[in-house]
Amino acid sequence: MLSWTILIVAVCICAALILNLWRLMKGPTVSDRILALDTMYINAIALILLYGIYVKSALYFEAAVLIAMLGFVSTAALCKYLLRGDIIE
Amino acid sequence: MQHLSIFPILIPLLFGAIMLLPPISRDINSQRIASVVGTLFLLISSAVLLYTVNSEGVQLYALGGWQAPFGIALVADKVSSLMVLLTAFLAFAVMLYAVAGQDKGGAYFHPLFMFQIMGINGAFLTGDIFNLFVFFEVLLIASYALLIHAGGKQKTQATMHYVILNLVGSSLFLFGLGILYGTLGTLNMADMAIKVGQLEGETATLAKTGALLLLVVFGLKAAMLPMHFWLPKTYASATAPVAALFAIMTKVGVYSIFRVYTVLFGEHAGELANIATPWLWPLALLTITIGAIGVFASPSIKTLSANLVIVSSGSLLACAAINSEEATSAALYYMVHSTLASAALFLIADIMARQRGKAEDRFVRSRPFVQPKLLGFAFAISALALVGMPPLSGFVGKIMILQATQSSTQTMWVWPLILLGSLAALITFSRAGTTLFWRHNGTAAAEAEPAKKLEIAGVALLLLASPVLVIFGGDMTTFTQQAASYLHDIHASAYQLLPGAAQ
Amino acid sequence: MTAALPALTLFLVLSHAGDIFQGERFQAAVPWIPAIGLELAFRLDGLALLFAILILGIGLLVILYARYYLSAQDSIGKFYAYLMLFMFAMLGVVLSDNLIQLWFFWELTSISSFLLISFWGHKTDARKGARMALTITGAGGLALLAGLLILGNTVGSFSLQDVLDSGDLIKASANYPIIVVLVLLGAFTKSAQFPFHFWLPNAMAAPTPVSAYLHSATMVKAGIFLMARFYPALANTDLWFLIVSLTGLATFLVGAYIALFQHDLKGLLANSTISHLGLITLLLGMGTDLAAVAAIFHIINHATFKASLFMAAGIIDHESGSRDMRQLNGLWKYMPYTATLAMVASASMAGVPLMNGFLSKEMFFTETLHQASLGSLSWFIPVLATLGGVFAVAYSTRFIHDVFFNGEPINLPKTPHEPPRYMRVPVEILVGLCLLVGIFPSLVVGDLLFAAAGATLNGPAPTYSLAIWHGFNFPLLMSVIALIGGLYMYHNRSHLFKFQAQFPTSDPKMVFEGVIQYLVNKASRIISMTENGSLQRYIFCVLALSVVMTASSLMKLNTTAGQRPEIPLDALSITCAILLCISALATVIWHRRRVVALLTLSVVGLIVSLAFAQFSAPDLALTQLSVEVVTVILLILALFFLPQKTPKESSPRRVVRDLGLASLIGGVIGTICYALMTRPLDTISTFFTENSKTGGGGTNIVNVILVDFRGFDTLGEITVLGIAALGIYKLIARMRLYMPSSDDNGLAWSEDRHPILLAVISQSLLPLALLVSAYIFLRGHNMPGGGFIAGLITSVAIIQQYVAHGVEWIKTRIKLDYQIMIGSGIGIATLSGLGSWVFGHTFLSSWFDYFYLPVIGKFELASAMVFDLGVYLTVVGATMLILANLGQLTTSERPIQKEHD
Amino acid sequence: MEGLYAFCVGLLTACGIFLALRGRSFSVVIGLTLLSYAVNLFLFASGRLKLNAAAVLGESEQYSDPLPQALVLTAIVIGFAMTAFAVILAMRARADLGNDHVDGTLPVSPADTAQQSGGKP
Amino acid sequence: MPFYLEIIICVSLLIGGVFLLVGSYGLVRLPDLYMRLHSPTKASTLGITGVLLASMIFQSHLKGFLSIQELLITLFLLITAPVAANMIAKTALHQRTQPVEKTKNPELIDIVRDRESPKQSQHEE
Amino acid sequence: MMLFPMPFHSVLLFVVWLLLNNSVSAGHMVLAAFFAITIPWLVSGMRDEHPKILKPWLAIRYVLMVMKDIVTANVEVALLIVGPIKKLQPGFVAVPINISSDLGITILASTVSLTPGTVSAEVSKDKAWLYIHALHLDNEVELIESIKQRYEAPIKEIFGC
Ligand code: NA
Ligand code: NA
Repeated sequence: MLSWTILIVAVCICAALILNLWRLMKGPTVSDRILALDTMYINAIALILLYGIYVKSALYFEAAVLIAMLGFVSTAALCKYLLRGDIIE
Repeated sequence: MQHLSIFPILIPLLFGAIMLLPPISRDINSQRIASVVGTLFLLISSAVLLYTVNSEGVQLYALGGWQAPFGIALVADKVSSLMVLLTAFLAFAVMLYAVAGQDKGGAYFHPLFMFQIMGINGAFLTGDIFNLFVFFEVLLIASYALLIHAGGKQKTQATMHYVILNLVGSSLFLFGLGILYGTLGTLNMADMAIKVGQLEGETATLAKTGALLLLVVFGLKAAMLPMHFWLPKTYASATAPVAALFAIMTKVGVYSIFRVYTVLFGEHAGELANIATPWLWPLALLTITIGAIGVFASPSIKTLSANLVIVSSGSLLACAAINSEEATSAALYYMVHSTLASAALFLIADIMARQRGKAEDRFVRSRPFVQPKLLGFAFAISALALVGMPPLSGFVGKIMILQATQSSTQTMWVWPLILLGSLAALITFSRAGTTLFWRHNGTAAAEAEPAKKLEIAGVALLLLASPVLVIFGGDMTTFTQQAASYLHDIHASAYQLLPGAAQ
Repeated sequence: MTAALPALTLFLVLSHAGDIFQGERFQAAVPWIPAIGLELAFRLDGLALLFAILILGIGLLVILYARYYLSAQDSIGKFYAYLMLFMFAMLGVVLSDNLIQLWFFWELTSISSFLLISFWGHKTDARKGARMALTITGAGGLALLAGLLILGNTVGSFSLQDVLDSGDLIKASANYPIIVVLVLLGAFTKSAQFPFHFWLPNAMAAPTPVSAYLHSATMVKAGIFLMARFYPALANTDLWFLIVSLTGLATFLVGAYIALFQHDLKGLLANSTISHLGLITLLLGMGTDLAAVAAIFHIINHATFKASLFMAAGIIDHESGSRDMRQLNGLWKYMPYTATLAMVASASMAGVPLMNGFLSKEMFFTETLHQASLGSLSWFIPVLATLGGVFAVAYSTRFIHDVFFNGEPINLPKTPHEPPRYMRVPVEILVGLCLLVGIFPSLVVGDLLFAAAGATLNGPAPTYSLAIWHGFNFPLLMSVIALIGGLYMYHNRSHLFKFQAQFPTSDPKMVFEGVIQYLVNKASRIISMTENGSLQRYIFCVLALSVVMTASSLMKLNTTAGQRPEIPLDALSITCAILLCISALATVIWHRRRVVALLTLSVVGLIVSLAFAQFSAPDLALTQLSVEVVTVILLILALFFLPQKTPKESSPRRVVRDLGLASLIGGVIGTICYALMTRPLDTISTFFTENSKTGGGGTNIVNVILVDFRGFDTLGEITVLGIAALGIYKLIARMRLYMPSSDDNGLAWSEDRHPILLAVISQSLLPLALLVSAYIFLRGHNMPGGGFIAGLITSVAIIQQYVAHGVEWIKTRIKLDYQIMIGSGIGIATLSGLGSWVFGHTFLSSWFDYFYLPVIGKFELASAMVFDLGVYLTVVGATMLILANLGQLTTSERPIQKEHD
Repeated sequence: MEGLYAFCVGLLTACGIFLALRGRSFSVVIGLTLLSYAVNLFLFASGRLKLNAAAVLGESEQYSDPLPQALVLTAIVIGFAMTAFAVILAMRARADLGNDHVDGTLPVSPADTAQQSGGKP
Repeated sequence: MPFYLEIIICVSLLIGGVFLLVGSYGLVRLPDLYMRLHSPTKASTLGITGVLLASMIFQSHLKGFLSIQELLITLFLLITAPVAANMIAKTALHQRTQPVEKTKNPELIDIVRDRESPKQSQHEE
Repeated sequence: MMLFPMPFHSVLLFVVWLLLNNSVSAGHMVLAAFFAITIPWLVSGMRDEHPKILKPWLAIRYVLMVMKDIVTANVEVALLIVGPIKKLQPGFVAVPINISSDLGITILASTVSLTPGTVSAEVSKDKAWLYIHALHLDNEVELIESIKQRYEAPIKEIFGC
């Protein structure tokens, strides 16, 4: 059962990622693309955790934490760039 | 001294790190003292290393206590310790020059200089191919930073080209390393040399692609045609001590070619024996040609010296292509000679440029020098050495290279090129010298600064090497011959370095 | 003072003369550089003795002469230094007993003569003349080197004696023609043989003592010496005869002809020298022993009369201020004594009986008559020889008549008078010698000539008689024809001058410079075509070369796939691959819209990290992720200062070309990658797996490799990072940037510098992030993580503060010197490695142990952690030094200049 | 899987190289970043791909080759340092030379020449 | 693994998966940026929580002790998601991204962008 | 206070360390305590002054309430997203706020973003207005009221401002 569920969820996440990519490509505004990237980070976290369940390993947890932390920083920096140009002022 | 062979890497590293820390970091004078002391230490330890290697044989240093092929091993053999001593001597002389004032004009000159030396020495000493990559990067990044020392538009642009080309080169390096690891499963060069011989069939073909990629990378560093384009502008735009130090940089590439293509892919490599030769041979000759043309076309001394570096690279690559003990011996001698002579010329060019006002080091009529005799003497010596005229060291190297060609085809190609290259240099130097020293108008510029004592000392040290290399030419060539035969003897240069290697 | 040394040497040399006349030969050798066949080897035989006497004897006279010749402004010390250097080099040439050593000194003569010719370097003529001489003789020297090397290799020894003894071997060798041509090129260029003769007249820009010494007695004779020296080894073949004697004949005639038309005294003498050198060459080419004797004899005679003539010309120039024969007239009245001397020397040059010139010229004529190598055309040689003699008489006559008689001087700068007493002495001695030799030949030079001839022939000299009178014979007739014809020709010179004036005169100097300039221009064009300053082209070359190299060997790969079983595909991987590929392509397509390209690049980075995670490399995933973020931040920073859009500027053709190359390389790399992955591999890695825990004290093998097995790599790596930061600091320190006041759409920037939510949240995140980084740091040895990732996390957390609060805010709150962090980081890492020395282990040997403390329990301490701390500090320091300084660029306050100026 | 992986590496290489051949410093930097991704993946793959085999003792039954991973880690860090330097150098070049062309001089674009030679009506 | 645990894990996983998909679907489907902003901040947050929960239970079972590391990720996301949304909204406003026409109070947009207070501006009118 | 310049963070760090390590062993307790002390001490300089939590229990209740709201919010939004889009009535709303501290405003704004159908878009310069975007705006006044009642009031109470 678990393996089937994992498969289904994996398909869901894959679909989600593809949808994110679509938005990223489509735009139309840069903000849309940033939003898409930000969502992609979240889906990637889910993907990593799911993979951890799949391979029965806890080794991937830190990668998820890092994406959670760093994804935000890069989103914030991109937005700051669009707002102010200079991100460290 | 058990740790002697790592000194040439650790001394500059520690001195570099210390110079970033207070109190030394705050004061240029203490940095200068530290630098001179550091390079002096380096010189002494390199000399002791060479002496030890000469008397006791190869010094293996297993870092972290992990024996090769598992850990990284430093291999101080005659070849590498010679190169290290050369670097140390060059560094010391150039540093003397630099502390007279050229180290100003930007932050961190001294630590960067030290790190640069560390990278060069590391590249010479390491016996591990990935570690070689790391030290390549150390010396490259330090060279980038040193290149922009004292700023200026030309520097920025030349650095831009140099950096990006080398970034591409580094990528190729890693591709090559990946292929070699993926086929050989090891990184220690001695171990690789042994395993290469056992490769066959398609794995060998794959390994060959990797080896050839490395050749491109080393060729890029060594300014092999068609990858030499970066060199003239880069060297000509660099600050004098940096340009002088760079004289050894192309030699690192050449040295790596010798290491990799005589030890790894030399006679003993089975299907992969001598894979570099068919490529090296024409490219080396073309490099000499384009270098000689460049020499002929040079409008200024710095460009001239840069083009001479290309010529010398081409000659060394030709030696690598000949791939014999005599050729390697010739290359080693020539390497020492040309490094020091071209470094000296870069420094002399700088002193000249500073005394000629707007004309700088270009071959145009200008004001006379403040120190015509001193400069004339220095210029003449470096010119003679670089052209390869007696009584200075150039002729010995030249004859050795000529003598190293073995087949008549080789002779037919190498001799005319090398000799015509010398002629081109001779003509250019005579044009340059007569113009620079005798075509004057007006009087010496008031703002022109005479060379300082330390600067003269630095130049003198470098120039002095040339006659010394001739006077003790017998010992020197005996040494290079021994070093070369070591490099070509797989039992010495590979099997002996691996404690557990099956014979 | 200066004269003492040559005098002493001359004395030494002469002290051996007696033995040499007895047929002895002195040789001494010390090994020097065996690798190139060079040894310090000297020989003193008849030929060497003859030349040594010439060099030293005339040298002494020239030293004396120059003392009076040079003016007060000239640095006589420098002059003597150069002269001594030259003398030394010449002696070296003639005394060498080793081929390479001979060449060594040969080149030294070129160099020292360059210095002497260009002694008055402020004059254009001197510079150009010197350059030309150096170029020609230098080129010849290089040819000579090649010839000598082949010669030595053919013989198997670079010892001169061995070479001289192996004449037959050499002549039988296939290399013989090459050797002859190359050696003769050396000789001909040095001796100004046609067609290389033109440098010599232009070398007359030198001070006259130099001309007297170099261009009459010594240097130009070096070429002759070379031919004489190698005579036993190379001569006596048809090839030798053809080249040498025909060149000599041509030179003899050309020189003599041109000499007649010179208006410059020294020009006349120079061309006459060329002619006489041709004569000697012709003799050496003939291949008979007697011809060789004649050649040697003429060397002596020419040296004496020509040196004295040059000195006389110098006196005239010195005392009258001109060397132009159109101005110089009737000097007999002003300097009768000098005139007498010059007249005697000229007579010798013309071959008038009772002078030494006559004797050797008689021998020359005799030899031309006995020459039969040209077959039925052999009669040409004596006829042309006589013609040359005619010209010689004509220009000698001109030298005397046009200068000392022929009316009154015209517009001379000075009133001529006799020179100082001692300036005349050298001339007197030389002229005296001319007469002495001319009248008592065998008494004066008999022994010397005999010894020299013997040495030249490497055997006994032939029998000959040095008598003034040989009876009425053909040579005498030729001499008479020459004398009468010469006088006649001089008398009717105006016709000849008119005839000559029809031809356009071309200054060889200009031609030569023109050729060089043409070559330089050509070279510049080639260089500017190849090094056109286009980075893209340089990159293209590098890549094209690498693709050619790899593809050519990849062709031999029959099957791409290997034996190793492949991992089955799954939907997740395919999805990620799609994401990766589309994003990568989008990055390419949108690279001109930079922000968007940055976003797609981030996706690529993310997927690459995921790939690392999937293929069992958690450490890599973590590192890639954190590096990725810092890189993106850096690129965003850069975007502000760079144009935000790229204009479209590549032509379609270039795009196609680049696409072609890129896909070719991509294909090659992909193929290799696939081929590698599908083949089994036997690696050294099992060692790491087995020793990671027991030897390195950690369970995370990758980390143990990084800090222990291959800690040295890591040390290098953090050094790279540290250096990069320093370099970047240098770059930033003097940067003056453009700051756009609006974005690429022309929209003014938002006024909200520090959005409140971001500011507040960032403050809360910082301690959490630091904690995570501590966590990652501490677990690194056993689990994925380590100092590098921890360092990047810390840096990102601090950067986040910069983004949220700005530089000013941070500055007041945080006092971290990032430079010190880098220094101490590298220092700590190094010291942790040095620590092992104390225990007698090699650098970076690790140490670890497990401890037990109450409450806390069992824990591990390892030197690798200290090393990792160094890594951590360097990473934080470097990253922050880069970003914080970059951030400061735009603040109202410029970065503090830490420059030392 | 290996085929897909190799394809991606090849594609990244091609994309990176194409961008590195463009004339503007930003494109070049982006291209080099892509290229370094490709390099890292390639170097990593030289130890062969393995699933669920992290090189951490006790965490899996088999271990993937840890050595290439360590090499890639070093390469990533070095690549980061180099990219950082290149980025700032690009900025410096813009500041010093007035434009962001890698050659420091703007090429005459085809459009410009067309305008010039096309002439005004 | 006990069946009930497997059920719980599966359910949370499925919830997570579905919400993640819905969140991303909304990103594609919704007509303007301001509306799209809602879907990842919320749906995806819940989705990830579901997966985290499943992971937490699974890992706890695997290790034999309570593994609640994953809470940290939740904490991070809860803290950062609203700020990210806020930043993106600010960016969109700054860049004059127009909402769909039917959006209520469109007159607020300029005020929001300039961070004025609405009454003040009304006074000025 | 000298030991714990940021008491709330110290507690948080202590807990998070144990979370990260999945361990309550003595060794990790010691380490957790160590970091709970040193990290705040390190970063305390890097902070603006923020109000202290006066009512920790209320804070916990608030957190739990928000958690619950988040779940409902997500379900609601999910339904809205998959439902017919044409019926959605998005809109901007200006919510007057009278929390004086930045921290309070941030928490409020975050809560609003995380809860049903609303995203905080902006805070006015004078910090008196929170602008939010609602995915489906039925009743503006009601929404404002619920935000003020449900979230603003407890926040004010927790921080006492
Ligand atoms: Na800034
Ligand atoms: Na006259």
